[in-house]
Amino acid sequence: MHGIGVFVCHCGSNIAATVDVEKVVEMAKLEPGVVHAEEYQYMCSEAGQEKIATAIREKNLKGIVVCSCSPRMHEATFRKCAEKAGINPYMVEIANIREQCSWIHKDVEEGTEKAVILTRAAIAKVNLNTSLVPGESLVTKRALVIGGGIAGIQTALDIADAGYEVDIVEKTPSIGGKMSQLDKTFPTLDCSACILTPKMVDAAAHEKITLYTYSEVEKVSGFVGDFTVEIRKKARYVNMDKCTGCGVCMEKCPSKKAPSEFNAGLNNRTAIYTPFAQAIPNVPVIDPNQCTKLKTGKCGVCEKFCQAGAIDYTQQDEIVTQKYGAIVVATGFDVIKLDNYDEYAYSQSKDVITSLELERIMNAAGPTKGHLERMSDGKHPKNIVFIQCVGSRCNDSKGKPYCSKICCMYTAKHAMLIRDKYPDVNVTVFYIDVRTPGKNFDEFYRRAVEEYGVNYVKGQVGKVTPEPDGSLTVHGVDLLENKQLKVSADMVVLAAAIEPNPAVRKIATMLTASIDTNNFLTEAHPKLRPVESPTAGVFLSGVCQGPKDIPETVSQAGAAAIKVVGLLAKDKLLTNPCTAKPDELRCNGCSVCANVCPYGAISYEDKLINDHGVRETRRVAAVNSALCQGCGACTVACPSGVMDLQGFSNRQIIAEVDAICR
Amino acid sequence: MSHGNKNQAAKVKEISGTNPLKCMKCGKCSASCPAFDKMDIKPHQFVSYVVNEDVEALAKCESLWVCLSCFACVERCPRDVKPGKIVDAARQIVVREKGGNYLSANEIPELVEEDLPQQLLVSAFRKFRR
Amino acid sequence: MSINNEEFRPQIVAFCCNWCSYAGADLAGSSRLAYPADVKIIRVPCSCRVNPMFILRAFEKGADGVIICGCHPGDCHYSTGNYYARRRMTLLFSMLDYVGIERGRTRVEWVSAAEGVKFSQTMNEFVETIRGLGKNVRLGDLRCKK
Amino acid sequence: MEKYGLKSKFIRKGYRCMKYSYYPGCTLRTKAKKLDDYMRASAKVLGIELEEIENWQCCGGVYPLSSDEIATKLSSVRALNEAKEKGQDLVTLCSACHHVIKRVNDDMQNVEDIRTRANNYLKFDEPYNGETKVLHFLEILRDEIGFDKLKEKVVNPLTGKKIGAYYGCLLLRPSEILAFDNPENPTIIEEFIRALGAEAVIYPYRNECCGGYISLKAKDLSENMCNNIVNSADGFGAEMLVTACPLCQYNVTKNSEKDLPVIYFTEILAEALGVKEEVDAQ
Amino acid sequence: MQEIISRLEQLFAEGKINRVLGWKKGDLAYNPEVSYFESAEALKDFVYDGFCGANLSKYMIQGSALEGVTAILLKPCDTYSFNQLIKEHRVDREKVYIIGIGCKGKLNIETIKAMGIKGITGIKGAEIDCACDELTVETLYGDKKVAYKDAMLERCHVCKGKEHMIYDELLLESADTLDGDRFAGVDAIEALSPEEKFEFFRKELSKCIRCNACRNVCPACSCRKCVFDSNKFDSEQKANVDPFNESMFHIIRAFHVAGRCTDCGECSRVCPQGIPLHLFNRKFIKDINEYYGDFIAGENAEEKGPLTNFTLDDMEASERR
Repeated sequence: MHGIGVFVCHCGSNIAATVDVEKVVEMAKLEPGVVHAEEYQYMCSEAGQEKIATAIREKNLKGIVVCSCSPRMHEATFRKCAEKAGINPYMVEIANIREQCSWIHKDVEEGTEKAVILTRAAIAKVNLNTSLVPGESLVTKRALVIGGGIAGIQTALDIADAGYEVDIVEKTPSIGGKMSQLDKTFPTLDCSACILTPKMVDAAAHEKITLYTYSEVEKVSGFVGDFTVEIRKKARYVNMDKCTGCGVCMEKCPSKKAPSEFNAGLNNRTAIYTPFAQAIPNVPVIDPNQCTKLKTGKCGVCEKFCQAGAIDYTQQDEIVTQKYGAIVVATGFDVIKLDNYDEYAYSQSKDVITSLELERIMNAAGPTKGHLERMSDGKHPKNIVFIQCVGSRCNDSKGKPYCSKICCMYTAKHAMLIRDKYPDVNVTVFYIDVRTPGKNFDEFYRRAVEEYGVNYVKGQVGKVTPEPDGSLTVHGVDLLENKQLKVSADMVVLAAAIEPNPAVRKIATMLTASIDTNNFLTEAHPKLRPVESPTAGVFLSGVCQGPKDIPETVSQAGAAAIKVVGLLAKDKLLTNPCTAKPDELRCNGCSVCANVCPYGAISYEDKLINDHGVRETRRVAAVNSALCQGCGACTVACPSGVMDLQGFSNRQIIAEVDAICR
Repeated sequence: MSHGNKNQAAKVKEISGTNPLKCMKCGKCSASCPAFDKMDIKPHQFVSYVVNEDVEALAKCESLWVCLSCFACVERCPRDVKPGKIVDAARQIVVREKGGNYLSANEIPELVEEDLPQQLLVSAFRKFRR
Repeated sequence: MSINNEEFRPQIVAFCCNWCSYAGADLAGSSRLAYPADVKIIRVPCSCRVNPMFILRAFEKGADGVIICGCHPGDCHYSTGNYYARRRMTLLFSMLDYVGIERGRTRVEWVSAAEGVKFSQTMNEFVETIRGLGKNVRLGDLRCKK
Repeated sequence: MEKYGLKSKFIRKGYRCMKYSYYPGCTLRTKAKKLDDYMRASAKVLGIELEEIENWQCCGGVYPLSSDEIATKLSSVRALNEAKEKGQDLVTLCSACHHVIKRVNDDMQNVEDIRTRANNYLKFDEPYNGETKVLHFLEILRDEIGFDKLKEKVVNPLTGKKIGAYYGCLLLRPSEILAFDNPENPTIIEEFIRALGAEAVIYPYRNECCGGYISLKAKDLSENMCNNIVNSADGFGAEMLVTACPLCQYNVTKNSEKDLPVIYFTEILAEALGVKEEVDAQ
Repeated sequence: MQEIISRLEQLFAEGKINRVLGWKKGDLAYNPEVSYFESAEALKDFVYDGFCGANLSKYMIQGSALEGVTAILLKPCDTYSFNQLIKEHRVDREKVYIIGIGCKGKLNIETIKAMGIKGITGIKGAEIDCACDELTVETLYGDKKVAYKDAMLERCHVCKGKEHMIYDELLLESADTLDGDRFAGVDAIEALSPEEKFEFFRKELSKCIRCNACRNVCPACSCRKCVFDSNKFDSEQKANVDPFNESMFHIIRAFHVAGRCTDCGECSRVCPQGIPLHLFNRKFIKDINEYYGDFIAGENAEEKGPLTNFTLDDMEASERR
């Protein structure tokens, strides 16, 4: 290609200090095809860009090389500049002579030599560049939210309020999530149900929101703007259209032995159930593992009593297929299993409970009707010990390496509520650190200490031993006093770590969204794109991205919503033109490329090929450029080199190799 | 603010195979230690003597000789620091030095009782002597 | 041909994936973590874009060492690219060992965007290894050699 | 059980000719001879064949924690290698021997430095790389025979007896390496007690240390610890304690105020299998 | 042989096949030529003997384009290649009638010649229905006796087995011929020092004249246009201009067929320079088996190949032996 322009940036002294930019210009001029080369202080500045534009117009340049900072920094800038000046934006190559040259070399001669070589490689590459035009894809104006907790509800409400259709898929029978299980919320002590249930009702009533409860995402295909999702609506065995939510079925059901998920297993529920009284939708489901009728064919009590005739034992799972433009993951969290922490006697004593179980005990709708009672004997406890960081901040094989973030605050809340309601109860909190960053958080914790007399002890607990008299001895340490403590307690509450809902791994795989070693979804950028997944069109809301409390979850939910709205507001999306492209004439049709494509972007068609005058129908590969993300896996899999990647073609890379090794 | 012997601290880290910097000072070791009351330097404090390269002070302490190597601290340490291995390494450094034996053979007869199992003597010899 | 290692400046080609390793190299740069200028980086979208032909071509044209850098397994931007790359490079390099090419001349390293230090360390190590091995005389167009 | 490394593939229940190498250890030859005798008599009933390692040397009683200690680990390696050459698993009975040998074996498997140096020192025909599987006699009862099968073999069920298991520390910790049972809430001896027809008393101090060798120089410390153990067991209704460790047996008996009998688990095994009298008569 | 011909005639008569892909007599006693037989009558020229060792699978890429059904004779080892071609959509199963033919080992004339036997005029004992363990080589200098086993192709000594992976019908019995270790050659090279390895391959590969016989015969090397003939990588060249090209060509060729190569050994058989090319392919096979679990290309037509597959905990390149 004739007509290449080379533009060398000083970047102030960032480059010029260790690279002789004039020498680079001089050497660049000697390269074949180069008709123009110049240097300038700041190429990315308006004046610098103007120089490029002028040179393109005046020298009729076909391609340009900018020797500057990393392409990750300003490739887009210079592409735009080139486009404005009238050439295809993909006729731009960057030689990274700052991050990968001037900044790491001290010797000017060495730096200059390398800069010349990098420039030469970029020139060699641009020589083989071709104009590329991004494709377009249509945007389906509908969003999917996976998970119906507070994160999912808030995201859905915000998207719906902006005027777009949203579906919420929730795997349990009701939306509401973990927040519905909480009694009060810190630091204001509002009743959780009082602030959550109106939002649940709003979501259910919103004309733009469709709820798929007791449903799971089964399969996801497609790409940003055009996802196709299969949703499995699990059989409820209750006809949602007929059920009036009267609740008689639940009263009459003789199978009452299933541990109640909502009450954290502290009491039992019936086989036909709604998780809680304010459930939305207020339509029960039959648990097929518990229902006598479904297991043995005998019983049928609920059907007999249902006046609406809503019970249907023959109901089957149903698959709904729906198209979406964007997907929000809001799968939330679970409390970790405490199998690895038997030193705290969780499995040995009923009076050692998790904080979530305490929430249920404290809640008026809970197993004890809100009375503080021991689960073993129903007695009112006099001494309660809280143990912090159970499974959090562990880098052994048993726990989680991260801080679960919410435990310090909810423990302060529990301690305060107990001391407030039952001043006769002594409360001791064993802590490692009390972490209270957040508005009014530290004040809240201090109130627990100062106004409510909660006894905070810095130090961890080694063991909890049940005593013959039914009490518990907590073997702890007071690190500030340097003393071992043996505290007698009637109840021990463990601040168990939280972990992402285990289902998220499967969902992340379906979405090709990346996930970290702790199963938290990875954000596209930890600071600047915290609610987006690296996979285009997939957004993150709530604890699935990292531990957070309710206010943070709600604000992240809103942020995710606005990102979705920003996407759905577009009619069309431009696709990355650096996609794979087969040479049909030479394609063997062997399918090896399709086998390695992570996006299912390659299909095969029988096509009439005119091979130098011979016309025959052949099986050849075809790439869906909207699906192809341009990784290049197929190009290497193809033995005949038929599959090539635009923008990073075989010959371009070979040219770079040659230029470097010359 | 290192005020001690770098080599000894390095030796402790090496032969114990522990990294004292992993410690987050939670105190679970001290809460678990059955010999806590007998110790002058407490299990959660071992790490700081190594970090501050003050193994001399650690070597002089009583804790060396009352640690039972029962491994409760190692088992429960959430940070995989293994305080029990640190104190044993310090004990090794002491007994390897000349005159560092904590138990002399002459003491044995008066300590031995009728039913005392061999295992006890063997173990004590291993722990208290070179 | 006598090799004076003092003056021997190896020619090293590093293929870096755009999303992790190239960004890791940028981070090494912005953290001013030096490594020898002998290393020249070629940006590819993913480690799975690296064709064995590129590697042999580099050796042919006079490279003394070739290193492939990609995202850590599990972190691939394209989710699975580096897994394919891992298999391909393992087999290819094993074959190069088999035909008698010095093992140290080829390397695969996973470097994340946050691992500027690792990038710089890896390159320093690699250059050191290649310097120790001397010029690549076994795999190359001998006409390119001086 | 899987969690503690006991993969079900190792669990081969049922009767067959079970031949093992056996490492008794020093104490079992003298003060704790009964621990050994009862076990041998019971093993015969259960069809377990034990071949004592020739010329075994004392394990040292405590595992040398320092990574640069080699000499003190060699006696264990010799025993392990002998079992390997015979192609047998190595069985131990004393908690201390079990602890030391299992940990040395782990070093031989996983710590290259120790493996190399030990092999350089010992110069076996073929280097020992931790191939032998180390089993406690209780593990054989649980994983090879199975407690359900053991139950069938019981002729004198210990019905009505309330027995507490005392594990101590050596059998359980560090769980990562010993992989014997849940270190904080073990069940193997309880299951054993139940298999013999007695009632297993569960008390929280069963995995606490008895004081070990410390009782030699700091008796009061051991007394404090043993009293905790015995008081807790007594409080939960135990009539006796069983243990696998001669040192535990000694400390808990000698250093506690309460007069709670502490006996070896093999004694109740022999009793239930109907061979105790025969041993006692020897 | 008559049994084969009778069966083929019958198939023609039944209208099940339109042609046969087989062999006709060549100009010498030991070089039968691959040929199509378009009718039952044409079968008078048909031969099938111990020298009919070629793997006919690859012919069916072209054969699939012909009208009607072609009958093809495949030995057990050939069926692996055929399966692999099905997997890669290169042959049309519907258009092939596979006669899985028994095999008692195929002969290599080069091996016989290498015994110092010259002036060969005829060979007795190579007939397919002859159960002889011995060949009688007729030469200008009198008859020579050669044990059948000693004259076999290398691949027969490391035979993959007597079972056909795919067929429409089976004909004739197979014999066990396996008496060698397939990876012994690779092991021997692996045991060398890098210098010795380099010398070995330099010596072997410097013989290469780039006649492309290996490529043309290889059932896995079936690209419409080989990368070495195309401009896709700036790699087109007809001759080896320097030692690098020789290495590059053979390494890349082996890499391109890695995970697809059925180790049929045709490359080594046809090499006019006698380069042991199978040593490249077997190295990949050995590595694949060792690193990613045993895999036999062409065992079936469905399983993913090792290079189009992965596991999350595959070994790293640095862990290679």
